[in-house]
Amino acid sequence: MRLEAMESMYQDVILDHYKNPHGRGLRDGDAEVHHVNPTCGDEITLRVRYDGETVADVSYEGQGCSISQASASVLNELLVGKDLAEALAVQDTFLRLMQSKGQITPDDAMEEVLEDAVAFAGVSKYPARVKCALLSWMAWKDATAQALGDGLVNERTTS
Amino acid sequence: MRLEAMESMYQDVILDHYKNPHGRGLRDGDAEVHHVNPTCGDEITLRVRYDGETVADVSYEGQGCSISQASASVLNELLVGKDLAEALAVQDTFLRLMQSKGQITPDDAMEEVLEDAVAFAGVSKYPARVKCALLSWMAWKDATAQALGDGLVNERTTS
Amino acid sequence: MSHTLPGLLDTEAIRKDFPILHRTVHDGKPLVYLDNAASSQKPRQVLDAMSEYYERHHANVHRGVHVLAEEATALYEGARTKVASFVNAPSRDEVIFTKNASESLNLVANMLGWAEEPYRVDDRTEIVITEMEHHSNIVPWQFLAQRTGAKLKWFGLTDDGRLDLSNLDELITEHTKVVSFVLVSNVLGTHNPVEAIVRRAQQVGALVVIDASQAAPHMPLDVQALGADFVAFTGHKMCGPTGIGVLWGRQELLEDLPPFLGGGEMIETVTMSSSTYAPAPHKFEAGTPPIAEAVGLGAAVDYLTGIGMERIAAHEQAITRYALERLAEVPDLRIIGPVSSEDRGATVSFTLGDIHPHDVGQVLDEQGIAVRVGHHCARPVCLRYGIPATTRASFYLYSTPAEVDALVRGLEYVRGFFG
Amino acid sequence: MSHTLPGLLDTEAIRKDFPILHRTVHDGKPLVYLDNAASSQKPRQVLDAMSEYYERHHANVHRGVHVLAEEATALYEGARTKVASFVNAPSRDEVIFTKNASESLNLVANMLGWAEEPYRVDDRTEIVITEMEHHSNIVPWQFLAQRTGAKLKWFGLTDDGRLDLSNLDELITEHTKVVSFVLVSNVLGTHNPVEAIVRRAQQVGALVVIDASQAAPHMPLDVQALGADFVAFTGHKMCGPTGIGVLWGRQELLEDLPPFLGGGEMIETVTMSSSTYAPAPHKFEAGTPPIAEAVGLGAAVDYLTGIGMERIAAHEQAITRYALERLAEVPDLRIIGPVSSEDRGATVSFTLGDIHPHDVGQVLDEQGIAVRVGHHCARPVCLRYGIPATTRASFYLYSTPAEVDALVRGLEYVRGFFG
Ligand SMILES: Cc1ncc(COP(=O)(O)O)c(C=O)c1O
Ligand SMILES: Cc1ncc(COP(=O)(O)O)c(C=O)c1O
Repeated sequence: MRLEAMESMYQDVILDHYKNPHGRGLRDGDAEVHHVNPTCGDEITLRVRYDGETVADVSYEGQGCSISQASASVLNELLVGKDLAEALAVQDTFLRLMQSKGQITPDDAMEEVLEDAVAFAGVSKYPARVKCALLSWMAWKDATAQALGDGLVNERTTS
Repeated sequence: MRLEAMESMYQDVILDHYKNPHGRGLRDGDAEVHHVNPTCGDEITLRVRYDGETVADVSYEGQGCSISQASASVLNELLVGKDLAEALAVQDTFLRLMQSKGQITPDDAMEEVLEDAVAFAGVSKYPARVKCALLSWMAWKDATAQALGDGLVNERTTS
Repeated sequence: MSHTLPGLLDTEAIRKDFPILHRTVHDGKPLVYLDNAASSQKPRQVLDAMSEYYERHHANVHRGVHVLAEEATALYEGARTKVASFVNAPSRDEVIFTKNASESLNLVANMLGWAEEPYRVDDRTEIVITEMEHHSNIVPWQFLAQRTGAKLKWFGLTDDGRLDLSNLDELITEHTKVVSFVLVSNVLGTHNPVEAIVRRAQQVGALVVIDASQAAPHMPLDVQALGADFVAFTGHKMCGPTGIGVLWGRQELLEDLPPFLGGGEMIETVTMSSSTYAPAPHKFEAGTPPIAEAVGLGAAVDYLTGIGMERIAAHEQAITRYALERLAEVPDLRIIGPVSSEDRGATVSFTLGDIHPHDVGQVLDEQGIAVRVGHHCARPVCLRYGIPATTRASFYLYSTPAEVDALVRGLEYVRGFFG
Repeated sequence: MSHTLPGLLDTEAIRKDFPILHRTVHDGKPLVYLDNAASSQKPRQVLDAMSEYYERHHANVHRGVHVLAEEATALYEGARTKVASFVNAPSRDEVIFTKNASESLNLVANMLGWAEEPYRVDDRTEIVITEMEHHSNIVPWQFLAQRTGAKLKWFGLTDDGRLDLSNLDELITEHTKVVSFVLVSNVLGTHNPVEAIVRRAQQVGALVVIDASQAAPHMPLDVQALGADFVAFTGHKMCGPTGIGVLWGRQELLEDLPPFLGGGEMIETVTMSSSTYAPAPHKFEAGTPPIAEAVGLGAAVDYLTGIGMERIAAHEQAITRYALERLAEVPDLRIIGPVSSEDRGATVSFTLGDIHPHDVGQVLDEQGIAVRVGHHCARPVCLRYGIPATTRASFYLYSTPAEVDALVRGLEYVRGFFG
């Protein structure tokens, strides 16, 4: 059975994160949001905690498919410890990759920014699944704006 | 120019009645109705006067196409002077002819009942015009029911 | 693995009528289309009827004296006659064409909200639905309840996926103005017991609305035998085109109830300050109707009737029984809904261990197998059974036992993939 | 009788795309289709796009993870993008697919009836329309006025078939919540002055709704340049299929205003007791949308754009000018509407002596000439001009000067027939 396209969606990295999620569970935070993917009912409750402008923690709980679960785990791994501007840059790059409809093949620069998250490149070919991959990332940006204020988030956004 | 079907709609009899309508104008009556053909806006106000069970007068006023105008004129000519049962039989025969979708060719018996009204046979092929031809006849039956009561009208109806 | 189940249709012949069933997906895999509860495919006969309509007869209907307008009107109204006889309506004037079943249901809810007594729904009255409704038979009633102050109540579900009628008499009371329920559930497959509900509703003088969206395509439907006041269904699930739905309603109700959408075609006479309305069905069909879509639906009804609704029902019954048997062999697979093929339609929902339905569906798709995953527009059902979503396979007159086998093989592969 | 008017399109080539234009009626007479204001004919490109959709890609949209669902969704949403760019919408999310223009207008009226302040229409507020509206832009506002107690007011018409704006400032006041008017009249052909009305409406903070049903098919439409809040039009008049209409609305309004029809596709999350709604446009698209119809409309938009809306407008301008000239030669013929071709569309209504339009239309039809007769769903216009009905000839991109000649010849024959 030929499963190229799909195997490129279900990368081992994604399956690993799905089976062993990072930072799952709800811990103290400065803001909490609840996002839903209306097309499939996936849900996430996500909290952010900031230490000045440093992402001190991203904790979350929710239900969803391997893609949305793995993406939340990758987000936690990638963003915790980064300062806001860096974290926003990662978020923005991830967003661009996911909206590329399979047209972007991540280059070295992108891999450096996204690390494990480049594994999601294959998902961008499946519009119905892009929303799964983005659920936690949208929730994170929303929670961050609530915790720190829209103004600051906009200022630190590069694009 | 070949106009068979249409010439059979616009029989000379119809055009004559259209140009020289019988009994047009509103006179005293026992009941008055106002009917509208919503598909084209044709309107008729029609009054009936009864002398016992004899149709003493059918008077009317309205606007509409040649078919609806001629049909009211023919109605006046045919029904005034008849007794109710006869008049209802004429109405019923006319209705059957008009709903025949061009499938009935009037025979002698029908011609005897309908007289000038057989000229409308061709109209029955044109669903949009059937309503024009029936406007005054429906109004007459309605007015008669108002003047004499539904009960009597049903009793005298043959079919 | 018997592929000659009793009651099967000649699917080889039938499948020839459906062009899409011959396409392949994902580099040459044959399409196994098991998403019929979401929408059915269309036979060539339906597509040809619509093309022929546009290529030979199109014009706006009613009001026209030219040939095309006469022909288009005859075709459009002819489709109404076909649909009326398909559901055994006493009169063709009881068949209203809408854009889909959702509009049909909203139309009823709105008529009742603006109606005079005795039909008027207001803050002293109650609306009863069920926990297995499609969102299209929930949200319109929520709107009506919010806007009128009426109380919305519902039947719960038993653990084996059936309506819990144990509190029938407490739910449907003297205050109930309308009871609306689905004939066959689009998630559970359950075929609901109409008689008990209708009897109780009639006792208290409530109107009965039946959502037959998942029934009309699959079995003989007789609105008179159902005893309901309104029956809604949708064209695209029954071999017809998108863009058309049906509402059947009892004549005297259609006469008494107020119109919903205003516009061309539905009026008798209009002045700037007020209007009067045409008789039903036109009163409820504002604007240019779905003409080609009605022609297509008429052709679909001819197609289905040509095969025979009894035979289609028997075919699906056989396929469903076989599918339930075969699915029972898949480890960790849990059917959501009745596990026996009695009183159920050809829609089978399930979960597969902890594997999220999205993942199940995606891996099946890669093998050419199209199923639906999610809450299927009936989220309360998922909440009721404590699951986020299901995977749903749904069959139709062209479904084969071999497709059931493909599904089962596909599910084994899914288990391996995420195991 | 010049048949090479400046600005004409290559109708010979264009007519090849429209199968129906080659049929004959009444024993071999070529069809002269002059009923385009009622509905246009469809080019093969549109029919092919819909057939191809059903034969290769059909499935229900959104919510699906299988190939067909992905493809159908991409095609449906792609059509939205095409329509958005056709009317220069700032965002594709501002384009709502409805079943026809009538539903689009009812949708706006209902949103405003259920809205919160500042949009809410209630018994302290006023609605302004005009005397030249199609019933579809009258009756929804009558409903809204009846149901909320708002007052319905309207612009009158001048003797030469234009809006009488002399009392603009008295009609549109601080109490006005919404002003709704037709861009091009379907009876008179009048092209209305948008700017003056929009300026005044904005002064008093009223929303502006434009019925562009007779404009979108015929000229470049730019919703941003119009300055309106909502613009409605319908697919079947612009080379698209029946069963689809469009409502464009400003994003922030679509966000703030409440939904209308409830059901599948328009929700975010549903419980039995309450629901939240998806963002626009989905919030306003309950149930399975007109998928194939959107694909067809997208193809229609491509077709029109391929020819160029500016060029289509110029073609129709030339034909209309020629028709007005030629009709002026017919004795007893009275144009109802502007007699010059300035600020008017390609729709020409007239009366012919005392001959009832029904009779005019019937005798023209027998010669193969299809016109519409009656009040054209705009009865107040007939009342205003003291006539029961009109005969209406309406042109489109495939209309030719020879067809105008045929009409004039046909009218001479009609005069003879009833003379
Ligand atoms: C000006 C105008 N508005 C609205 C409509 C209604 O369009 P539809 O019948 O497609 O809803 C029409 C066409 O009939 C029209 O000409
Ligand atoms: C049970 C049921 N009711 C209503 C609907 C709504 O049908 P539509 O989306 O065509 O309006 C559906 C289908 O989606 C359904 O399955």
